[in-house]
Amino acid sequence: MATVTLQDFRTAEKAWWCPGCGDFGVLAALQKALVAQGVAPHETVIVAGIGCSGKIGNYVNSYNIHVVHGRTLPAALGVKMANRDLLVLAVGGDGDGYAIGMGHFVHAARRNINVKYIVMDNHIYGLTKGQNSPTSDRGQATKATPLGSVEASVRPLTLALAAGATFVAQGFSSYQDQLARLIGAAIAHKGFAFVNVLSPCVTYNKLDTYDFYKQALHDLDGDAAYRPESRAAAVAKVMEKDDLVTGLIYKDPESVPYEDALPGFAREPLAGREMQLSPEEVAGLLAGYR
Amino acid sequence: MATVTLQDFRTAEKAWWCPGCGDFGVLAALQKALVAQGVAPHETVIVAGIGCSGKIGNYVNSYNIHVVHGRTLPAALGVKMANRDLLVLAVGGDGDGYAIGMGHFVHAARRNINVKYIVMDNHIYGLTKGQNSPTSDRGQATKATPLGSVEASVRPLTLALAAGATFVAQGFSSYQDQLARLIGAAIAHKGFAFVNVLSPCVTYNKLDTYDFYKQALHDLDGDAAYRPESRAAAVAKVMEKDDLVTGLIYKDPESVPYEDALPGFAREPLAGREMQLSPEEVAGLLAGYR
Amino acid sequence: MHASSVEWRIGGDQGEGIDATGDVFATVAARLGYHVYTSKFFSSRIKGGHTHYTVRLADVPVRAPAARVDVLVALTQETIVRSLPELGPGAPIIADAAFRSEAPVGGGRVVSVPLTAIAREIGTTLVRNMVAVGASAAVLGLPLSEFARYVEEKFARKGATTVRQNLDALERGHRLAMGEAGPALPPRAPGDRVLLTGNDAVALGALAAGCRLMAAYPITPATDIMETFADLAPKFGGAVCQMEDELAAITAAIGAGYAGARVMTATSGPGLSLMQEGIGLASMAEVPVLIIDVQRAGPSTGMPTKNEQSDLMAAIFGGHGEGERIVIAPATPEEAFADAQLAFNLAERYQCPVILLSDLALGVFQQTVNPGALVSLPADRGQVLAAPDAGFARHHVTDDGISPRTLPGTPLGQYLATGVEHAPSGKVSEDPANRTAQVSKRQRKLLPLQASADALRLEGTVGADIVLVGFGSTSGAIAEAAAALSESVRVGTVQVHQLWPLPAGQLQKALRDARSVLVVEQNSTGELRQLMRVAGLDGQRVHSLLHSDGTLLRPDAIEAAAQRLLAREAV
Amino acid sequence: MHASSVEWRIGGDQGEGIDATGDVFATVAARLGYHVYTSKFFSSRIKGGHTHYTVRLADVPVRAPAARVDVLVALTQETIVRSLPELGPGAPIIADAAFRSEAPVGGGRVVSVPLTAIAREIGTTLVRNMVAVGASAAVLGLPLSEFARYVEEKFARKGATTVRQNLDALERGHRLAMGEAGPALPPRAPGDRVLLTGNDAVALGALAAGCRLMAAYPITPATDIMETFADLAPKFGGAVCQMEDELAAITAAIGAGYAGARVMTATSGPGLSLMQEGIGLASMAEVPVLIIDVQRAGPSTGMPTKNEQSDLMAAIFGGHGEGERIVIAPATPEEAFADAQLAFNLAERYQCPVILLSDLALGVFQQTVNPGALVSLPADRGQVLAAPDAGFARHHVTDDGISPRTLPGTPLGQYLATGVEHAPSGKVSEDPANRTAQVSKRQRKLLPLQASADALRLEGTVGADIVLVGFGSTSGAIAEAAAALSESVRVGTVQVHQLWPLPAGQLQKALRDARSVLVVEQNSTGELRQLMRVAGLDGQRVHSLLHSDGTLLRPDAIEAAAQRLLAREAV
Ligand SMILES: Cc1ncc(C[n+]2csc(CCOP(=O)(O)OP(=O)(O)O)c2C)c(N)n1
Ligand SMILES: Cc1ncc(C[n+]2csc(CCOP(=O)(O)OP(=O)(O)O)c2C)c(N)n1
Ligand code: SF4
Ligand code: SF4
Ligand SMILES: [Mg+2]
Ligand SMILES: [Mg+2]
Repeated sequence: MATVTLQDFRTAEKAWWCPGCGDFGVLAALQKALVAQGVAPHETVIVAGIGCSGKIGNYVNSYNIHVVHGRTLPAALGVKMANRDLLVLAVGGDGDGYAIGMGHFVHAARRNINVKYIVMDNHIYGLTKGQNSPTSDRGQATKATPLGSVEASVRPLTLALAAGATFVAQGFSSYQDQLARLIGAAIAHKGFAFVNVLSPCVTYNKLDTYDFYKQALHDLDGDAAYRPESRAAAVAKVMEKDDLVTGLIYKDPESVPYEDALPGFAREPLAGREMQLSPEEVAGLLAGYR
Repeated sequence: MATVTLQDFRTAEKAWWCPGCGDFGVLAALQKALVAQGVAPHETVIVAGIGCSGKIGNYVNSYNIHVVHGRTLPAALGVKMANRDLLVLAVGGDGDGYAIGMGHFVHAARRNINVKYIVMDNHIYGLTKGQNSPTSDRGQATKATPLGSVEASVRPLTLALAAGATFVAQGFSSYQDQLARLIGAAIAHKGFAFVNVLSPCVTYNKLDTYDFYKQALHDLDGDAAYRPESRAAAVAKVMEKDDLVTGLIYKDPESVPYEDALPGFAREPLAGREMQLSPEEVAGLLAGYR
Repeated sequence: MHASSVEWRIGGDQGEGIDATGDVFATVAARLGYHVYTSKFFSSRIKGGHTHYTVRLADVPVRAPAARVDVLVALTQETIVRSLPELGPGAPIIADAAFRSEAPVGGGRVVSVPLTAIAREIGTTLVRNMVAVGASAAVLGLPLSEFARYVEEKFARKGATTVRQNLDALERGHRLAMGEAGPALPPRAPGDRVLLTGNDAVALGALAAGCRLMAAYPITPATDIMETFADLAPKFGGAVCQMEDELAAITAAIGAGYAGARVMTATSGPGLSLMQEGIGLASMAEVPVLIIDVQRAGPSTGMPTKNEQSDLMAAIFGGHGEGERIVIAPATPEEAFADAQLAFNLAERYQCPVILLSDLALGVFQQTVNPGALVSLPADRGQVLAAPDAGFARHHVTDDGISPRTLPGTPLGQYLATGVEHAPSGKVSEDPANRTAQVSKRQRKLLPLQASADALRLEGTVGADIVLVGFGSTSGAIAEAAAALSESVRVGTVQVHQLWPLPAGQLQKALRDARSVLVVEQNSTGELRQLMRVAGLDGQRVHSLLHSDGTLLRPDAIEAAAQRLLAREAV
Repeated sequence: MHASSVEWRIGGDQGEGIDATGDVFATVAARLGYHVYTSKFFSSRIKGGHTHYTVRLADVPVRAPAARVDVLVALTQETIVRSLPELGPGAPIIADAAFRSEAPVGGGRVVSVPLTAIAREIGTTLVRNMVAVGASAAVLGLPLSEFARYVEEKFARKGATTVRQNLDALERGHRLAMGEAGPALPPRAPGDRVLLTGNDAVALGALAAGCRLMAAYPITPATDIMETFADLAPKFGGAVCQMEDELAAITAAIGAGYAGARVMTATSGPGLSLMQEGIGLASMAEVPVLIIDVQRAGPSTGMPTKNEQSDLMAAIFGGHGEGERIVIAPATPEEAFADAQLAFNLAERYQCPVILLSDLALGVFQQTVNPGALVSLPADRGQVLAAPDAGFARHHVTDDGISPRTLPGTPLGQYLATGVEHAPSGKVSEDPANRTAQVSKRQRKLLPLQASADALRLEGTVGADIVLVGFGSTSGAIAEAAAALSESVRVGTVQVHQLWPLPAGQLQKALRDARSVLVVEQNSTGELRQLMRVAGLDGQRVHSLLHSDGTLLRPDAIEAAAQRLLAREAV
C-alpha cells in the first residue's frame, strides 16, 4: 500500500480522557511510531486492557481487541501465534499489567513472543476512580488506602529485567520524540519488547505529576556512560535510579522470538489457511494406536 | 507447653513421595526448624499448594490448609491477618508458585506480610507427571515439550529480590543442616521470608539431579566475601551465579511486616474475638449519612 | 399516582459536579422529612459524557424511579434531549438562557435562569449548580432555609467565602425562579432519616457483625464497599487488604475464614467469575466466607455502570463440581444491613460460602432509611470447639451434617482442611463409601434452609388474581406496581430473599392460589424463572417480564405488563 | 449376559508398570479382533498406592466395565482384597506363590505362578508382568503368537536382549498356566481396530479439523490432549503453548480465534472455573473458541483421578451475565473425533465459545475403534469477509443474528472487538435500544440449534415402557443396560449430545410416549435432570439414577435401577 500517514491511524472518535491526561501523549507517540515504522493499519493489532488506558485502542484505526482486565499479554500471544505476519501490540494500565496481570507479564517476558507491550503507568487505578496501584508510592493516600499505602511499589523495569525480557525501555508521555522512538525500536525488536510509559493521571494522582517527572527523570539515551547491552548493568542502573529513568534500558541483540524458536511451528500464518487433514493423513496418525 | 520435639510435628501418615524424592529432605528440615524455633504445633499453620510438594502438609502435625493450585500466598495472608499470633508457612511447588502463582509471589514479596514461603523447586511438574515448569531449563525435553522447551527459565531468587522481598534464601534438599537453619532464620524474620529449595524430582527430571547440584552449587553462607545486606549486591550475585547458590542471600534488617504497618490494624488476633458493634456505635457511624 | 411524589433531576457532563449537587438535593430532601429514592445515569469514563442524578421525593417510602421527571435541571442541551421521553407535561426545565431557543423540549417548558452568568457574578463558576438548586427549591416550593443550613454545615470547613458564595447562589437562583409553577409536595415534619446506598449498608452491616477484615480488588459498582470499609474499619481495629486480583481476594478471605475471622470480599460479575474456583474450595473444605456480588450488566465487561440481575445462575451453579453455597439477595439498604449480618451467621453456622447478591441499583443509589430499621442481629458463630477431645474429626459425619470445627491456635485441634475429598479426619480419601458419606453430609447441612423463616417475603398472595415475583432491587418497583394494581385487582407480591437453596415448598405454597404469576427480572434469560422451573414451579400461568437494556425497570412498566397479562387471561 | 465378554484385570502398586502391561494386553486383544473396553483405577500420586487396569474383551462393541472380573492378575495382596467384591465365582487369580496361603480370595481361585522367580531367572524383574500376561493368555485361551508378535514389534528398538527376555517370560508364564480352566471367548477374525482414548480422539479430531494451535495448562485428566497435540502438531506446522495458568490459556485461545485460527484449550473442572471470565469475553466479542472440559470428581480439587459428570451446570451457566455458549458431549472416541471437528464448525459458524464436555472415563480409558468410524467432517469456517465494503459493521444486526467478520490482516476490515457492550460497528455503546438489539442478536444466533439433527441420539423411544436418558461416557453403560432390559420390556435410550442449547422440543417429543423415564448421571445433584426441568420436562414419570462415589457406573446397576422403577410403576 501507499505510504501510511498519521491520518491512517486515526479514528473518528474523540479520545475521552480527562483534559491533560498523560494517555493523550502515549496515543500520539504510538501513532507516530506506527507511521515511522511504515506498518499498515490492517496489519496491526492492538490488544488493550481494561482501564482508562485501555481505551487507547478505540482511537487507533487498526484491528483492536479489548480483552478482560489483566489479560492483554496472553491474548496478544494468541493473535501472534495465529498470524505471525501481524504487528501485535498489547497496551494497558499499571493495574492491568502489574496487579491482576503480573503473572502474565513475567511469563511473556521470559517466553519472548514477538509482541510489543506498552504500559501506560500512572501509578493509580484511573477508571475505578483512584485506588492505589502496584506502582503507587509507599505512603500514598488513595481511596482504598485513606491512611496511606504500606506496600513497597512494584518496579516494572527491574522486574522485566529479572524476568528475562529481551527489550526494556521507559518513556515519559511528555517526551514525545523519545517515546515515539522507543516504541519504534520496540516494534523493530525481534521478540518481546516492553515499554513502560510514565503517563500522569491528572485527576487521581497528585504525586506523580508532570512537574515531578520533569525534575526526577534521568535520561539514559543521553547518558554517554550507559550502554543498554548488559542485563546486569541494566538492573544495577535502574535499581540505583529507583526506576526514574527514560530511554532504552536493555536490548538483547541475539533475541530469537518464541514463535521462531518453537520446533516445527509454521513460518506462515495459521489464520486464513485450510489445514484439514486428508483421510490418508488421519490413517497415518492412527498407525500409532494399533 | 513443654519443649516440643520432632515427634510433636510428625503425623501417623507415611509420606507418599517416590523413593529418593527431594521433598523428603524438605519435610525433615522443616520439622527440625520448627523444633529449633520452639513453636507449638497448634500455633503453626501450613498453607500448602497443589502438587507432589503440596502433600507436605499431610505429614506435619500442625494446622494445615491445602488450597487450590497457585494460591498459597493469598491464603496465608488471610490466615495471618485473622490471627497474627500464628506462625504461618506457605509451601508449594515451582509450578504452583512460579507459573499459576507468579502474580501472588511478586505481590506477597512487596507487601511483606509476615508469612514464610518455602518452594520445593524441582524444575518440573511432578504431580501431573512431567511437564515443563517455569524453572525447567531451556532446551529441556518434557512431556509437554517433547522437542525441548524454548522459554527462558524463571529465576526465583532474582525475581524475589526485584519484587522487594525482605528475606531471600536458597537451600538444597540434601544439605539438611543449612536448610533447617535457613528455614529457622526465615521463621525468625519479621516479614515475608522466601526460601527456595532445590528439591530433585527423581522420576521426571533427569537434568536437575542431586549430583548436578552438588557440583554446581556455590555456598554463600560459606563465602566470606559475601554479605547478605545489600539488595543490589544480592541481585548481582545471583545473576552472576545463575541462581546456583545456597545460603542466605538477602535480609533487610529494617523490615516492618505488613500487618504492623497497616494503620489502625489491631495488635491482637481478630479470630476468637466477638466484635459486634453496639447500637450506639452503629448510631455514631450513621451520623455521617445525614 | 398512588403516592404523592415528585421527581427532580439534574443532568450535565461527567466531572461537572452533578453527583455532588444531587447529594445536596437528596440530603436536604431527606432532612425535610421526605422519603427519598435517588438514581443515577453514568458511564465508564471519568470526565465528559452525559450523566444525570435523579431524586425522587415522596410522602411514603419509594424504592424505584418514577414514571416521569417533574423538574429537570439541564446543564447541557444533551440533558434535555436524553430526558425528553421521561419529561412530564409542562415539566419545568431549569436551564441557562442559552437553551431557550433550542427545540425540542417535548412536553417540558424551559424556565430560563442565567446559571452561569450568576455564578460568574458571584465570583466562581463552581457555584453554578447551587444556583440551579436554589431555583429548584423555588419551583418545588421547598423551604430554602434548609438548603442554607446544609451549606453552612457542610461547607464550613472550606471557609467562610465558600459558604457565602454558595448561600448567595442558592438565594439568587431561588429568587429568579420564584413564582414559576411547579409540582408541589405537602410539607413534612423533619424526619430522622439517613441516606444510604446498599453498598454503605453492607459495609456498615459487616462492621456491626464484627467483621474486621476485607480482602478485595476494586471493581464498579462494588468498590464503594471496600472504600467505606477502608475508611471505617481501622477505627475499630480492622483493615482492608487490597489484593492483586480477585483470585487472591477470595483465597485470602478463605484463609481468614479458616482461621476464624469474620471476613468478606466484594466484587461484581467479572470478579465473581474469577472467584468460582476459590468458592468451590470453601464449599469443599467447609470454610465460612462471605462474597458480596454487586451485579452489573454482563456478560464480560458488559456495561459496568448499568444495572442488571444476571449473575443469579453463576452465583448458584457457577463452580465446577457441586459445591454447597447459600445465596441471599437484599432488596433495600435496610435489608442489606441485616443481610450482611445474616450472611456471616449463615456462613459460620453452615460452614460454607455465602453469596450476598446485590445489584448496581441497590448498591450505588442512595435511599432514605429510618435508622430504627437498621436492626442488629445476634451473632451465631457456629460450632467451634475450644477444647477438642482426642477423637476430634473435623468432618465428622453428623445427623445434621454440621461438623464442629477448631480454629488454628486451639491446642490439640490440628487438622488438615483441603479442597480434595477427605475422610472425617480431614485426610485425603478416595474411598467410595466415604465419598458418598461426605457428599451427603455436605448436602444435608443446608436442608433446614428450605424452611427458613425469611426465605420469602410475601404480601397479599392469598387469593390473588396475580402475583408478582422478583428479587433484589426490583422488589421496590414491584411493590409500587402492586400498590397501583391493587386499585383494580387482587395482587400479591413475592420477594425471593433466599435464592439458594430455593425454598421450593414455600414458593409452591405462596403461588398455589394465584390465577397468574408474573416473574419480574432485570436480565434477558429469566434466571429466577429458570430456577423456579428447576424447583418444579411452572406451567401456563407463570409468565416473565424481562428487562435488560441497562435502564432501570420502572413501576409503571411492571404495572402495564401485569395489566396486559390480566387482560389476556380474562379473554 | 447378552454379549459374550470377558473381563481381565491386572492390579498392583503405582510405578510397577501396571499401565504398560494393561496396554500390551489391550492392544493384543484388539489385534485379535475383539472389541475392547479398558478402565483404570489410579490415584493422585506417582509411585506406590494401589492401581489396577481392567480390559474387557467382547465380541460386540462394549463401552462400559462389566459387572464381574473374570481373570485377575494380582501383583499385591491389596489387589485381591480390593477386587474381591467384583470377582466372579471361581475366577482365576494369577498370583505369585506367596499369595496362595493368604485368605480370603472370595469367589476367586488362586492360580499360583512364580512370577517374580521366573523373572529373576530370566535375568530382570522388569519382565515379571509379562510372565503374568503369558499366563493370562493360557487361562483365556488366547493365542500366544499374537503376544509374541507384539513384543517383537514394539520392543525391537530396545534391543534383542529385551525382546528375547520378554518372549521368554510370555512363554514360561503361558506354559505354567496351561490347562488352568478359565472363561473362553470364541476366536475372532483379526480386525483392523485401533485403541483410542477420548483424549486421543479429541487431539486427532482437532488436527483433522485443521486446528494447529493449542494453549493450555496441564491438569488431570485433560493433560494427555495437550501432550498428544505437542507430539503430533509440530509435524503439521502446529504448536502447543503451555501457558502459565488457565486464565492465560483461555485468553490466548481467544486471541488466536479472533485472529482467525482454529484453536483450542483443554482443561478439567478447576480450570473451567478459572476460564469462566474469558469464556464470557468470547461470547460478548463473538470470538470462536473451543474449550475441552474433561470432567473429574469435584467440587474444588475433589478426586482428580475419579470420574464424574458434574460440570454440566458450570459449562452452561457458569459465567456471570448471560453469554452464549454451545455445549456438546461425546460418548465415545468416535464421537469425540467427530465432535472436535463439529465444535470448530459450530464455533466458527456461530462465533461463540463451544465447550466440548468430556469426562475422565471417556478421556483416559482406551477403547477399540473402527478406523472407518472416524469420520472427517467438511469444515465450515463461518462467514468471513475477504473484501469488506465501506459499510462493514462487525456486529451488524442480521436476521439470523450472525454477523460476517473480518480477520486481522484484511484491508479495510479494521474493527474493535470488545467484551464491553457495543454498537454494530464494534464501538462501545450503552444505548438501551442498541443493547436490546445486540442481546437479542446474540441470542437469536443459536435458535437454529434447537433443531440440530444430531442433538439427540435416540434408540427405540417410540412406545417404550422406559426410556433411559444420559450423556457422555455414561451412554455406554446405558446402552448395555438397555440391551439387557430389552429382553423383558420395551426400552428406549436418549443420549443428549447437544446439551446446550438443550433441544427441548426434540426431547419432549422423544419422551412423549415413555411410560417412565430414568435420567442416569454420574453426579450428585442430577444436573441433566435439572436442565430438563428448565426446559419444562418433568413430572411424576421422570426419575433419577445418580452415581458419584468415584467408581464407574456399571450397566448392571442401571439395569437394576430400571427394574426397580418398572416394578414400582407396575404396582
Ligand atoms: C476482573 C476485573 N476486576 C476488576 C475490574 C475493574 N477495573 C477496571 S479498570 C481497573 C484498574 C484500572 O487501573 P489501571 O489498569 O492502572 O488503568 P488506568 O485506568 O489507570 O489507566 C479495574 C480494577 C475489572 N474490569 N475486571
Ligand atoms: C487450576 C488448576 N490447574 C491445574 C491443576 C493441575 N496440577 C496439579 S499439580 C500441578 C503442577 C505441579 O507442579 P509443581 O507445582 O511444580 O509441584 P510438584 O508436583 O512438582 O511438586 C498442576 C498443573 C490443578 N490442580 N488446578
Ligand atoms: S482519570 Fe486519570 S488516567 Fe483516567 S482519563 Fe482521567 S487523567 Fe487519565
Ligand atoms: S514425581 Fe518427582 S516430585 Fe513427585 S514424588 Fe516423585 S520424585 Fe517427588
Ligand atoms: Mg493506572
Ligand atoms: Mg515442581
